[in-house]
Amino acid sequence: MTAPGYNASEIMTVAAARRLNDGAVCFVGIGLPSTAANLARLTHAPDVVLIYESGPIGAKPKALPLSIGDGELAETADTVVSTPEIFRYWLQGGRIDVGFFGAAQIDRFANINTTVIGDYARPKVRLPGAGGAPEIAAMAKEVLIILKHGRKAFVEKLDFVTSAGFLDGGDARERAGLPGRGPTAVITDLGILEPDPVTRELTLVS
Amino acid sequence: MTAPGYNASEIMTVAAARRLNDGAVCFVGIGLPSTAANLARLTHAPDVVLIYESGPIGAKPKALPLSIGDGELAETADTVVSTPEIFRYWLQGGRIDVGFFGAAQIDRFANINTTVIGDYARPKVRLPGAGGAPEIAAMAKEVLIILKHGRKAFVEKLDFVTSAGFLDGGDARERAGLPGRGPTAVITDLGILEPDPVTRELTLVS
Amino acid sequence: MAEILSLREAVARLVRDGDTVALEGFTHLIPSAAGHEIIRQGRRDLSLVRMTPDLIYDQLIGMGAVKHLRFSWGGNPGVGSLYRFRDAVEKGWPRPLAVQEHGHADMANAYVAGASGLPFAIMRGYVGSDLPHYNDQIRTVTCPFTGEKLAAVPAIRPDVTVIHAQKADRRGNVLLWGVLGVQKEAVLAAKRSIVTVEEIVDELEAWPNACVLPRWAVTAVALEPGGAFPSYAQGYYKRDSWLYQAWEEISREREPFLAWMRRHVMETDDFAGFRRVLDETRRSMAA
Amino acid sequence: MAEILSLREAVARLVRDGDTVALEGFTHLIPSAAGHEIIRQGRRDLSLVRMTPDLIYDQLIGMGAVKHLRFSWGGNPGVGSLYRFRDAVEKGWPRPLAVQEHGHADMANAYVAGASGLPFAIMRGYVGSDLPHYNDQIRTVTCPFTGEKLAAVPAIRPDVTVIHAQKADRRGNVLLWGVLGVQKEAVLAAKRSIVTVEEIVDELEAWPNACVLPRWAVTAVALEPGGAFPSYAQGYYKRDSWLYQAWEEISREREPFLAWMRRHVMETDDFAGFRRVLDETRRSMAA
Repeated sequence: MTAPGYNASEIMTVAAARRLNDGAVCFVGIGLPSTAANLARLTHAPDVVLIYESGPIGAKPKALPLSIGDGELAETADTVVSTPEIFRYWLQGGRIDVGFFGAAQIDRFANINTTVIGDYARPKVRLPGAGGAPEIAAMAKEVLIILKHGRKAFVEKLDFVTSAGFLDGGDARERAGLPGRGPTAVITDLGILEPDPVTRELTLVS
Repeated sequence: MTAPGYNASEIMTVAAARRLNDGAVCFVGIGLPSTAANLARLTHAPDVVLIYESGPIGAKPKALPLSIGDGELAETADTVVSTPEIFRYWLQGGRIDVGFFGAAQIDRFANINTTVIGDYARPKVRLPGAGGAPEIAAMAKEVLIILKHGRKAFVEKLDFVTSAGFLDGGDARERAGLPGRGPTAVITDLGILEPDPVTRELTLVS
Repeated sequence: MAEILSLREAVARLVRDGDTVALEGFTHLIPSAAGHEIIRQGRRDLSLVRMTPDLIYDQLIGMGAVKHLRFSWGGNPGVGSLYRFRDAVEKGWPRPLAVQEHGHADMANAYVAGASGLPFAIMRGYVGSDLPHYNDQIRTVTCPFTGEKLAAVPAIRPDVTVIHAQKADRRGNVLLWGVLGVQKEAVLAAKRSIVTVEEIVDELEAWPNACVLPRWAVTAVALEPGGAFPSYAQGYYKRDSWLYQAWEEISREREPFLAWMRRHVMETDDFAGFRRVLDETRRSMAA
Repeated sequence: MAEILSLREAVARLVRDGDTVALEGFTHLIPSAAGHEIIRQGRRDLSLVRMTPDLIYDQLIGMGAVKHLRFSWGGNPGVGSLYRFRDAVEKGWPRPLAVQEHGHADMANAYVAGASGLPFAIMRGYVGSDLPHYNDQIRTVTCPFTGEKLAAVPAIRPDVTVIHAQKADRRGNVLLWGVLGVQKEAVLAAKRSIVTVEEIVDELEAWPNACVLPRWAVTAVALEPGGAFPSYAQGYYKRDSWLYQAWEEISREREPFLAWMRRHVMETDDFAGFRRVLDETRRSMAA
């Protein structure tokens, strides 16, 4: 599925960028999500609004940022607010259309693990942890997830649920009272997965 | 007790100004408290810090402000923050040395009424209400109160307790868990009252 | 996404009979022009919210547009009473006014909760005060870590918030500065919002960390220079104390108040018209 | 009232063994110079707090200064793991590290609660997440108005907070701008604070509503130009990605890490000395 002249990351980035509608307000994680969101902004979606958890609102970077709080983001933003304000007024306030982040491990109901591999108290691998993901996954009207495919990435059962997707599937997410619709697509180097409308199990769509 | 050439308000203002130590952080209400605090700043206490509930921190007005949120306050302040921040980070955060405000009615334990005269549901006189006073009275390390003396101002029993002084007297204030020390002086046109160290009843001291 | 509309159209479209409406502005940037337009368009049964109801709320109340008021300090700052507010509370004229009374710290926290998508706010407050005995919307929660009891107050979630700001750009992004009060929180807490501005510019030229409301967080922007009169707009004009002083006389009795409102508000087309007639009145009083 | 001190003296006076210490800076303005000075002065048994522990916390942990960490994302941003943090958690080297793990929203709210004198913060969070099962400091409260259950987290109240800012004036007032993270809240939540700055000026020349920490809300200010390296200081210098990349190799194994720390931190007098030796290392690697 790899086109000549493009690497897997580039293909994922392009596929992810296409999912963003013009004018959407996106809460973007660093790395591929940020690259994809900026690609969308520079092509078909000039009015996409980029919000970073470090504080920039409406960032319009000319160079791709290396970190979530680059100077380039602050200088090109409509304004920069404090990190508490970002999480309180802008994310929890229900103003985010699309939450867009990466993941280390995912299950078939798009729940995500970014905390530990193995037992929490004695982990085999200590991953970075939650960051902003649990609340982005909960509050954004929809969620896009980017990750590289592989045995380690897609697992039957997560060692740790850091951020909720569709929990046990079906209407479990709604029943739990999570405000956002949850993941609408998981974009990988091998294709795009979407949740089945009823079971909410991830299904390959392209 | 009125010195020739000075009116009652001026005497109260001077007396109140003298109670402010240099460097004290003062949360000031508009009117006489603001006038007194600025008089202190322009005379013996150049480093007194004036905070207004509208947002200015470290205001150094050249002209006396007419309202609690005058442009002069904003322009001369170290910075201006939002009103929620003033009440949350600066007052409730325990950073205020002296809370300084006026009152319509006071009892002998320095509790204050600025809400209604008469019954709450069918008031004889509807007063402006609480404003910032209940939390200033609770949180500031000490409180100064300015008001004009008179039968209507000093009453045996308040129709409504808007802001707590020493409640029923004695150690009632400490038992209620109020963080600040409470009123240390009530400055009137007829003299200065201070709470008795034990009963906390207001007593004329000068 | 903010639309740039006339104030008349913004009020016609966005403020409805029975709405909960917050007009905010703490001394600075009080949205007087918008308040007049709501009166002129005859809105009824409003539930108003405002920390410091002053002249503009006295007018709305005296004109019978208001059934409920959530507030924390109702006076004519530096002058005295709000007679129309008092008449409604004390005598029920022109209609009874239900009041839900809080303190400033509480109202500020309640707007923050509204902007933050929370149902309530917690604060240290009201210990020893009678207010919670008369307002069942002031309750307590217990800290699950320390066992301390704190005051809890419900979030403010207006149907419409109206504020006045210094500038918008042509796309509808809004910039305000100086005394900010609770304006940003009040807009973000509301379902819909109207921002009147002193000017509309090509570029906001906001400094770092400025108080900017992005256009997608605002419903309508209306150009209304001088729209905060008689309060002030930092960088544009100063407070005009005359009308605050004069309000004492204008508002004290019912009939003179109604006559004044007819002449200055109901029979003028807009805020510019109000200002012209008011200047005539003022000159004739000085003469 | 802020005293202007050398960084060495500020750390000597204000950071004590066993303290709860927050060094904050969200990508921007990371107080690296202060972190090194804490290591150089051999502080032990620290409970560290930081939303995004990165190189400087990896160094403190790897040098055995830390017994407890409250955090929400521990990685080398854009590069990969923090190997010293992982070694402490996975293998207990050089000493076991107790972790109290939260999410970003939670930490940000907990700093706000600390700055606000509240014992806890409420938020919508953690529904469906396993974190509350492993952290008994994430609890719930029920809204007394709607009956909704919300997450509750304890306020952060550090003994000392350390941040880096762009400017102070000679009286100790501090100005920062750009990405502000949680720095203001972290300072206001703490009992004591140290602010290192790029420069000390006669006048801050802050614009309206700027993020200013008044001198009476800060304990010590220390001049430390470049003190946020390898992160950036808006208006002064850019992020230096090289050290973040190189950290992968420097920190992966215990002995090379210790040797690097000895040469670059323990055997240098100050951050300027560190920068000189690091430049030598870098040139020799390039050669």
